[in-house]
Amino acid sequence: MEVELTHYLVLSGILFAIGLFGALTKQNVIGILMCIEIMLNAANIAVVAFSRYLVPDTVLLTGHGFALFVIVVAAAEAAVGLAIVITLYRNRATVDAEEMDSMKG
Amino acid sequence: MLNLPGIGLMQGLGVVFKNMTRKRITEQYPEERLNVSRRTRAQELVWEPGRCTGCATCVKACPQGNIKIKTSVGENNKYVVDQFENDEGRCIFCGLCVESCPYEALFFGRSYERSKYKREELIADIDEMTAADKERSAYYRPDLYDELPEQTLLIYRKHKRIL
Amino acid sequence: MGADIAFWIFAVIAVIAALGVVAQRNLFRAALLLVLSFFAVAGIYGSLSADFMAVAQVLVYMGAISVLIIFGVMLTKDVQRGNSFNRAWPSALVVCAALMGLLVFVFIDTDWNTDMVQTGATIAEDKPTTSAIADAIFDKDAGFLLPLEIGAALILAAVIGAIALVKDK
Amino acid sequence: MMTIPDVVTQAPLASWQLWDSALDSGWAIDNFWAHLALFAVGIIGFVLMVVMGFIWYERRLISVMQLRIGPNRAGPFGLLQPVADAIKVMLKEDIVPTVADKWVHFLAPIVVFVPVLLMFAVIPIHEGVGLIPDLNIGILFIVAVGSIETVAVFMAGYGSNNKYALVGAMRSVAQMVSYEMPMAFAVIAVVMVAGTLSMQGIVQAQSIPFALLLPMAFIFYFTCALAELQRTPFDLLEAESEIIAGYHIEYSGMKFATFYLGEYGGAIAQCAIITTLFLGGWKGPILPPVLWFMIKLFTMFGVIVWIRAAWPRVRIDQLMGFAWKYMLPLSLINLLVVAIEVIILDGDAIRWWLVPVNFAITIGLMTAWAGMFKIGGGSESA
Repeated sequence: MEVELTHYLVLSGILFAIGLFGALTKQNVIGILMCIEIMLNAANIAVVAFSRYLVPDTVLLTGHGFALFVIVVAAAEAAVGLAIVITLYRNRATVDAEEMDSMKG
Repeated sequence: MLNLPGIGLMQGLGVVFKNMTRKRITEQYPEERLNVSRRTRAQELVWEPGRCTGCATCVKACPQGNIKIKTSVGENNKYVVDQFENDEGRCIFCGLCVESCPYEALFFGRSYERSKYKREELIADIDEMTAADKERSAYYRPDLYDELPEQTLLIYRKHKRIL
Repeated sequence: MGADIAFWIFAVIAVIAALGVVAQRNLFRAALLLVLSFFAVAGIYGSLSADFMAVAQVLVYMGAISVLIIFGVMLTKDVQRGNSFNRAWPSALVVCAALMGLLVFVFIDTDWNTDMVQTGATIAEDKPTTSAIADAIFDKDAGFLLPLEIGAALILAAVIGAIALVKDK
Repeated sequence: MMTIPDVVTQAPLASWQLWDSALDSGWAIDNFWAHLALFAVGIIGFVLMVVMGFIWYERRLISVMQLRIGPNRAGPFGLLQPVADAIKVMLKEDIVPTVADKWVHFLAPIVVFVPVLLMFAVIPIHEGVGLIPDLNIGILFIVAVGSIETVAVFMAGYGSNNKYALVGAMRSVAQMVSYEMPMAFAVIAVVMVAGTLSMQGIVQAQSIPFALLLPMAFIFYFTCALAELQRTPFDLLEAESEIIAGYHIEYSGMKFATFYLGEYGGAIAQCAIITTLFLGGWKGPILPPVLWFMIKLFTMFGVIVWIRAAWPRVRIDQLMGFAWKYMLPLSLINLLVVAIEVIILDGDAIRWWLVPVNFAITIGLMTAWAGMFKIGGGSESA
């Protein structure tokens, strides 16, 4: 079967749903961060695939640039997110997302 | 010398590089052998029966009680040594027997390859101590010093006086 | 043909590894599966002839982000037990399955209009993308110079923020 | 010299696109598969042989520097000593701790070794000789693949379930991650001057070896390579009194041998990268190019061994301080200097008169920065 845009998009959708499920249900904050990375990856796949199939002229690599910015943001997010997790762990000795509820009204 | 950063490191490299031009000090033991010190206190005793009067001073001097001597009275009322043994397995190489001998009949040997499988085999008797191939060490016998081969130097000549 | 085979292999690896990340209880193993998933995604970029993206993916995700995550896992000692699901997982499963069905349906059902572009016969040409990406980002008129600067500022802020958060008082 | 099929030499994007073009053109398939098989087998054989050569070379060279003789029993000049070691280590019992994470423990040595092999795919031994020597993102590929090793170190440390292994792994990873950054900046300086990311292109651009043209980048890359390889003076893992042997305490037998192989394979890879980036790769007068490449490779490793014989080990705080306070700012400044040169000279900064200028800049900058750089209350400088 010839691989086309749809294949990449379906893969992206599946990965996104898996990541979303993990991000919604994980108790460990680091687990949630991992699942968010999966979601970002899924989005990146879609962006790069669009860039190849919908704007196939290789000079116009807007999608690649976009995906690069996503990677930049993901790196920043991972750094800050883990710093927050480690700070919380120091203060509360837990990484369980459900116990971090001091903002609860 | 300029006080640039890393000069010390470069000097270290230089020292190691100079080593590459020097002679290697390793000896390949079974093929190549070192000469031990001329005054070595090695693993064996050499006994000269002609000079020994059987006075047993060495037996008294030995702190370990290794040396065993049995004598009988022979002609001219002199002692004849019947049995002379040294238990090298218990010897501590202190050299007191050599030093105490009033007739200079005991010497240290220069051999250093005398390991055995059993402790009993280490007891040297008269035959062994008078064997012809024994080399005498110059320990406490300064008159032997100049005849012996020089020690192989592991460090450089300028340190010779230490040896 | 080769790219198709590569796509199928990497897609299967990516999905299985992502499922493993979600299902694995041992957090360290989950992180390793995440690395595998990143690697598979890099392979997918390769099959899209996005060579620079593939390398950036390996460099940033596998070399940096995964190391950060594993450091986080190590520093918080709940490695063995701490990756279980919360009570809401059945409903989340339903929602996510529905979302996935919806996404897949939309992706398949939409006419992406690729044929029209393909008649322009530009898709078959596989050129190196590195300099093209540089042109796309640094172009004076149509480029992304401002977002690039913002991205740099974001990274700097993230670094300073991370240091400030974790620094011993 | 063997002939390389056209399909390989024309800047392929990735190997499967290579397959595609080979399949489309029909006739090239035999050539391509032959090329792939030849170089895959060739690279593995090359790495294994040179690893053995390096082990022998290191032991003999360091013993010459220490006034010893070194291994000389197995074979002529002890050349078969690495073979004897390999046979010995293969016959050893493979011990896996009962509390270890079996799969992670098993996979770690493999994950250490595979990136090392991957790096050789883009290194040109001669013009066009290599698996994909003209990959248009060659040096980025190497940097990316090299960063996978940190994960493997983590796997070894965690999988052993041993606290010394874990602490050692954390230290190693911190070290490798810290030194990756100045390394990347040194590479970027080279790339700016050469104007290409392809390893072959970088070699072709070097009418002057970049070690002369970019001395600071060369020094920094070399230092970072030492740190990445965890060799003296950055071999904190071997500080037995602190963390025993680091992340490979619990490894024995064939798995330990694989770690060892990965270590020396990494040394070959870094020497080959330095050769390619800074020493002009295969270029050289009179002798055949492949021989020049090997000579440069072994010379670089000789320098590494020389440093091992001469220098003491740094402390862990000095190690991190050196990376972050000394090399990172200086490499950024160096990048700025090189960028200005490239812009002023309109993209062609490969000029002989730049060599003394750059040397002066390097010595000046390093001296000035060393004056500002203090660690641990002492006056330790570079």
